Amino acid sequence: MSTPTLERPAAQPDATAASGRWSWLRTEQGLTLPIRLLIAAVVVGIGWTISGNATSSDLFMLTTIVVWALVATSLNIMVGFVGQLNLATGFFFALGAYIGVLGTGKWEWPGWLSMLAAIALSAALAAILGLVIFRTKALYFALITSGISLVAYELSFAWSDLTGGAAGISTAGPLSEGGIARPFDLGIVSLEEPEAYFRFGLVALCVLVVALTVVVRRREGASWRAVREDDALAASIGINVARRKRVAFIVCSTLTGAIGVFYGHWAGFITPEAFTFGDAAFAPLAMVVIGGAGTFAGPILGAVIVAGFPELFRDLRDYSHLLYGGILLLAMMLAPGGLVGLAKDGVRRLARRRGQEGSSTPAPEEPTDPGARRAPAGEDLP
Amino acid sequence: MTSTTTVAAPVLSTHGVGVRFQGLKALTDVTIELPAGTVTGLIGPNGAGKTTLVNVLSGMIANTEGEVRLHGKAVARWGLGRAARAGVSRSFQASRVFTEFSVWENVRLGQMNSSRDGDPAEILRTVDLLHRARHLAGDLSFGELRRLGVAIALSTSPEVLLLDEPGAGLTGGDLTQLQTTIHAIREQGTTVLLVDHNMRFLMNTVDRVIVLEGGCLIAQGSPAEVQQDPAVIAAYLGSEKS
Amino acid sequence: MDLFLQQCVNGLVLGGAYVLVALGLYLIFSAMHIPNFAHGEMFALGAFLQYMFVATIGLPFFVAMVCSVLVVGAIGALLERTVFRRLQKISTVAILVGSLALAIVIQELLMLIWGKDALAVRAPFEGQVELGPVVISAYRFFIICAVVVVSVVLGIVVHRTVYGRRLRALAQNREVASLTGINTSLIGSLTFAVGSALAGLAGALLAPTTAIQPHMGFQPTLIAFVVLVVVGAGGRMGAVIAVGFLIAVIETLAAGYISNTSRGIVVFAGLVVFLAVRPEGAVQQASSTKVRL
Amino acid sequence: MLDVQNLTVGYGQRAILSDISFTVEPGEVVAILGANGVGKSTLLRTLAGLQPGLAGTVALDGRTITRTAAHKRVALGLCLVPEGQQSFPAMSVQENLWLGASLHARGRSETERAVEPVLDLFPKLAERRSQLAGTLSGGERQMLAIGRALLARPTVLMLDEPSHGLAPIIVEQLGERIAEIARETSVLVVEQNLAVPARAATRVLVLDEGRITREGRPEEILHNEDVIHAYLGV
Amino acid sequence: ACGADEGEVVADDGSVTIATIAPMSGPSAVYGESQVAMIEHLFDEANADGGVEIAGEKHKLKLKVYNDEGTPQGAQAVARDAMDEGRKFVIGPFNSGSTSAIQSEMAKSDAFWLLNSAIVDGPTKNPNVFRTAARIQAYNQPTIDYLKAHPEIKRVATITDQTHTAMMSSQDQFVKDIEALGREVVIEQSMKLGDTEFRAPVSEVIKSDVDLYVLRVNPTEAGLITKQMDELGGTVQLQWSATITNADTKVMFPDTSLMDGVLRAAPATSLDTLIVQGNERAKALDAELGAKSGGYGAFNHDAVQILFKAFAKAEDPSVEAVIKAMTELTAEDVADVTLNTYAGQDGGLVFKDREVDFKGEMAVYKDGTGWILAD
Ligand SMILES: Nc1ncnc2c1ncn2[C@@H]1O[C@H](COP(=O)(O)OP(=O)(O)OP(=O)(O)O)[C@@H](O)[C@H]1O
Ligand SMILES: Nc1ncnc2c1ncn2[C@@H]1O[C@H](COP(=O)(O)OP(=O)(O)OP(=O)(O)O)[C@@H](O)[C@H]1O
Ligand SMILES: CC(C)C[C@H](N)C(=O)O
Ligand SMILES: [Mg+2]
Ligand SMILES: [Mg+2]
Repeated sequence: MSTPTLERPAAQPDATAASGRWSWLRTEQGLTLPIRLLIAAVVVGIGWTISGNATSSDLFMLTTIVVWALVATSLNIMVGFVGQLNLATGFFFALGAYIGVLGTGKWEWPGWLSMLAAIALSAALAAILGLVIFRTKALYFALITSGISLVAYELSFAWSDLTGGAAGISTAGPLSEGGIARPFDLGIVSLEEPEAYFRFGLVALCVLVVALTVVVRRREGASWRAVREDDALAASIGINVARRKRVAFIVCSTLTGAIGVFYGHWAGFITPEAFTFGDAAFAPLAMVVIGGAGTFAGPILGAVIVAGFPELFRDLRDYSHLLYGGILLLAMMLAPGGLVGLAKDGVRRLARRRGQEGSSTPAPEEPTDPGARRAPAGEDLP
Repeated sequence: MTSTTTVAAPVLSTHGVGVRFQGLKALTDVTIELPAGTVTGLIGPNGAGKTTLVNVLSGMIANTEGEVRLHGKAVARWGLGRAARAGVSRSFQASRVFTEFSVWENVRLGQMNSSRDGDPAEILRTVDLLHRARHLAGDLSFGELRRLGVAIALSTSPEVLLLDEPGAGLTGGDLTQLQTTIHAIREQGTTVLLVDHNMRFLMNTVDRVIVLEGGCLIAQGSPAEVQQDPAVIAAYLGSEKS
Repeated sequence: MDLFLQQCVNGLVLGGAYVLVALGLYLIFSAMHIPNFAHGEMFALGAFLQYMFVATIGLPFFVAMVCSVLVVGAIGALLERTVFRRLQKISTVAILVGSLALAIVIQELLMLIWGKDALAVRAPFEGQVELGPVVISAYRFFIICAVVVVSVVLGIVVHRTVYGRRLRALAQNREVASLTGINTSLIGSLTFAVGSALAGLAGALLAPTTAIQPHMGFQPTLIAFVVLVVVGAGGRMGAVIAVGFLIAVIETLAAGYISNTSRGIVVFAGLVVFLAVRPEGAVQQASSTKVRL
Repeated sequence: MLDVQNLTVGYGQRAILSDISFTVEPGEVVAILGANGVGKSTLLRTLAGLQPGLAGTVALDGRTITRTAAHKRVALGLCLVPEGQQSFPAMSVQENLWLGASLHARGRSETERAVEPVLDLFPKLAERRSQLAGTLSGGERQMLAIGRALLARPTVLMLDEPSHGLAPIIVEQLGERIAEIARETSVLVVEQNLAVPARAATRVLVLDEGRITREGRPEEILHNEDVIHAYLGV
Repeated sequence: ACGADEGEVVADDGSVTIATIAPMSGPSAVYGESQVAMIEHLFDEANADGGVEIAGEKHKLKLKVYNDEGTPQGAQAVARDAMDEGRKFVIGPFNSGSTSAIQSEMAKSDAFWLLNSAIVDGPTKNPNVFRTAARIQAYNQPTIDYLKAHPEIKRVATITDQTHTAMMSSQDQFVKDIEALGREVVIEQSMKLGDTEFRAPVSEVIKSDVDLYVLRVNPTEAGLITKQMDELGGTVQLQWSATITNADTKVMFPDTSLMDGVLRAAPATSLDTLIVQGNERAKALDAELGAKSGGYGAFNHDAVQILFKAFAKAEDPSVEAVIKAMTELTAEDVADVTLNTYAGQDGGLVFKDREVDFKGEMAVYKDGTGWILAD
């Protein structure tokens, strides 16, 4: 056998005893928790300062991005870590938004109560749906979850007694009486000004990402990734595949529902058009994929592109959507691993070039990726 | 080779198991026992139902007749995961590994759900992969992949290990290594079922042999007995017996 | 009763569009594993081209139709070579996202070229056909007949000819297909062209009966995917036709008897329930034994 | 017949095979031996046109085919049975075979006639005629793959580990059959199971570290101590 | 952020910038384009004249267009843009959905908002929001009046676009009003934006012996229903509530004879009916703008003219002064500049609770001529 070359930092066979039980999984992205927390704190700090003197339209765009970054990050659990093409986001996002807006605008609940209600309902529905949707695989899974989102969209029209139908509803109570959007009362804080929404969203995003970085390196996250790679193999080493998928789905959906509540209050007014298949189910998936599924920065970058660019291009009018669609298409064609994947490739290539300059003789022939070329076509639709 | 059966109680057994695929009977009334701490070979012509039997034992597919028993008790709602958690682990005919994890992590993943928390280095050493521990499993060569497949199955510290053609595509040195590994885990008390078409390798490795043909059990016994069995020679071995 | 029959026939009329769009998608999906979300845009393109050839250039309707179908087919082949071949090398998700992005691009281009107003084309002939208590416009009747004929021809081609067998071979294992002497690249483009042309044909045929606008492709694409899923990848062409018509009839009956706005809910909720019960579609794929995890 | 000159192949920047030259003459059965991962499959895939070479030329019957597409090489008579028992899983066994025959046979009856000899060769396949290929056992699929390639009437047939997953008795028959085929067709076979080359090969090449390190008649090579040790083990 | 200084209505160069929020892309972009075309045209006219008079001084006008894409979310984004950039006068948004979505922003802002087409209830509850568009009754009353004059119509069916919130919310009242005349509303249907398949509802109407089918939907859908009615061999009298210009009718109907005899109950939002009536100003505008005047040409024109009048009457160029002037405008003040006639309310004022009183009328399509007033 050829001598091992150390291409990427990998497991430390000898260091296991010393550091805790799951330390072995802290191998791929090697930032330690304190550093991750530090980065999060810096991001929040910068965001805080920026929001202090941003114009309200900039703030609007930033908050839009944060909302979708939150959704995409939650979705990434399913798409990136468990490897399931989940398109049910639209359902839970709409559910949360409607509960939030109805709670404050119609039933006059405090915001935290709406939040709890949305979380409980999302979790319950996700648990029930989770019992059936995982019977399907690949494209069928994508379609059953799409169906769920589409039903939510159609229902928000048809159930107009509750949702206000196409006319929409507002946190301001009945719009025909004038009205200013009501604050989002979370108990500890009450969000009213646009800055407050932005700051709250940003903190939530940082907390979510850091929490996810921790979970993914623990047993639960390791199981998710194992299921993503090969569910039969995962099952054969004793992972309860069905339960892991269901747990991930419940987590992802509940988070999405909660973000929906936040979104509903921030927007102040919602109509079914906010929950079209394209905007609420497909766009988050596009964010995850374009940014880089299974990475932490990916969904956020994706949200910047998918949610941010249309805002930026709005003034181009006729060309705005064309440009946006074109960019999405190119990103998809040119960056197969998402933007984060592209960046990583670049770094790796650079490192390799530097490495080659060092040694005059070519590196020993190292077998790479014999599995990849054997995959028969058509066997593995994700 | 200690081939004489030291009447051990069967860990895993089937009783009148049958599997039917839309009209085609892949297994018919198969009753076998895997005595504790032995290595049993499973041979038979192509399409005899060996993989199907391994699939049934490991819970991957459902048998349409009969029952699978673990420690004498019929298993209920048997499935890959449930079987693995009950101590029945398997390797796959086409090697499967977690390509985006390192070799080391593959073994740790395997250990994640087992009660015993053995040393991954030890397992990797048995399959001669320790020097590759830091590499992504996806970067391994074909032979290494197969060995890693066995290592993953091993890492769950199974009570019963089902190996479906682990030797296919391996060259001589690797086969010797594999044989050593199988014997080592038998010494630790693990029960092994081994499917392979390489007779030289198989007969030297196992304590007992079971022969399937057309989904039916046609012979079982010590390697020597089976190799003399005319039915087996006609159906399977041909002139090449070694 | 009369109304019920009439509604069923209305459903069949709508189903004609679904079937043609779905057949094209089915062909592309089952042969090349491309879930092409820009397929509906080929439908829209067919309608716009028909408008151009008939209203702007002044060609006779059926000549225009041939031209539209050919152009859409050519565009399909071009897209296969430039966009999809590349996306296909990446992953299914890439195809999903990429093709939706492509859909946006095509819609916007259509809008830039033909403007934002809904356009219309005059039907080549007028009048109604009365079948007992049921009335159907002559042109609509013609569409249903055309759809059935096209479907049957296609079914024969795919299941009875060498081309069809090669097509399916390509679908199942591209590499081995080329080792069997099949020109995979050509068949791939050809299939995409035929699939797109079918959608284009649907667009051109239906141009006189609907509002021609850039977004007209979305709904048929969704339904076509529903058809695809219900039928299952192992399903047969005949099933696509049956299911396409069936969905349209269900949708129309829901619109007629529950309420016009319930049609979407009925179809999509039906899809969810159906998939929950038959996770692999109506036609169980024999090649995959159910694995218990 | 098949003439390979200075062939270099690699993935990305990394060369797997460098400067390989050899020829296969009509009626020869050339066996290639080599450890796991030396690039045996890579070599065959390159010859079949599935993998671009970095340098060198490949000629068939004096005609350079270095840049010819894979399907055209098949039409010219160069056929590969790839490793991994590959088939068209959702088609029946007989449809798989018809496809193989479609290069030469026109019409249903002609096709069916063309397929007959293969079904005779592998009676197991005849039994499973209308079963979907995806549901065959590993060995049955391997038979199907070989049968399909034979139907293309190759002048040079390349087999990548044909005995993989086959029962000993079938392997034995396979060796005989290959010897038989070689009367009309040249054969290039990659094997680890020495039984096949021992029975059928007229010449053996040993591949090591990207180059051909030994070449000779099977009795010379296969009785070499090193080779026996490396390939037989146990 | 470009344009006027924060808080100031008149910029340093003496110009006044007016904002308009309209769908410039997306499915309803045609409306946005015609809205902008008309406003630009009128601004150019005024600027050619030295500017528009505000509190005795002439100011050049600039137009800043904000594209809301016709969506609520888009409107929320651009409304904030407009406020950030210090806009004090906003015409629009065009769509009702957009208008509802930014109602909160309107209420909080210190700008003057003029709704030129959106008919939702609510925004004008805020003291800085005025509407020159007709209220929903302008779309419903003509039907009632027509029914009174036509006792032979006994059975009525309606189909309403859910997106037209005002139509939806007035549906119950509308039905009651019809039934008060002793007529029967046999079928009430609804539809969703983007629907193209109406055979099911149309068949139902045909089979139910309906005399009048009221289409409270957008022109595209009304056009499809009209065609599908013909395809199914139905001869039910159709009544549109949507405006479509004579020119657009020709695009939508290769065979305009299908439209012959179709009724339309709506205010005269486009120039067409006025042209048929011989209105010279409408003719002149049509000659200059042509198809660009769109289905809401007359509406957009009148909105801008009323705003100009209020500018002229304002005491100083501030938002408060313009609001005050607007409140005090009388019907007489605007009669000579608007195309349509605005009735005086409460002693001749144009606005009551910031809404105009604007009648609709029943028109009928005559093939070859276009829309004319019905008897
Ligand atoms: N698509 C690929 N990308 C990168 N490296 C590859 C690829 N395919 C094969 N390799 C590498 O090239 C080398 C030769 O592979 P090949 O499959 O030709 O070996 P082989 O001799 O056939 O081995 P085996 O006996 O295991 O089949 C191996 O090191 C393998 O890891
Ligand atoms: N899903 C299925 N549907 C129909 N028949 C099947 C299916 N799976 C397997 N079979 C058939 O069952 C028989 C037994 O298959 P199995 O894979 O168990 O054979 P095997 O003994 O492992 O053979 P090999 O040594 O070739 O791998 C074969 O004839 C095969 O064709
Ligand atoms: C009168 C209306 C049809 C105008 C505008 N489309 C609205 O949404 O209210
Ligand atoms: Mg097997
Ligand atoms: Mg190989």
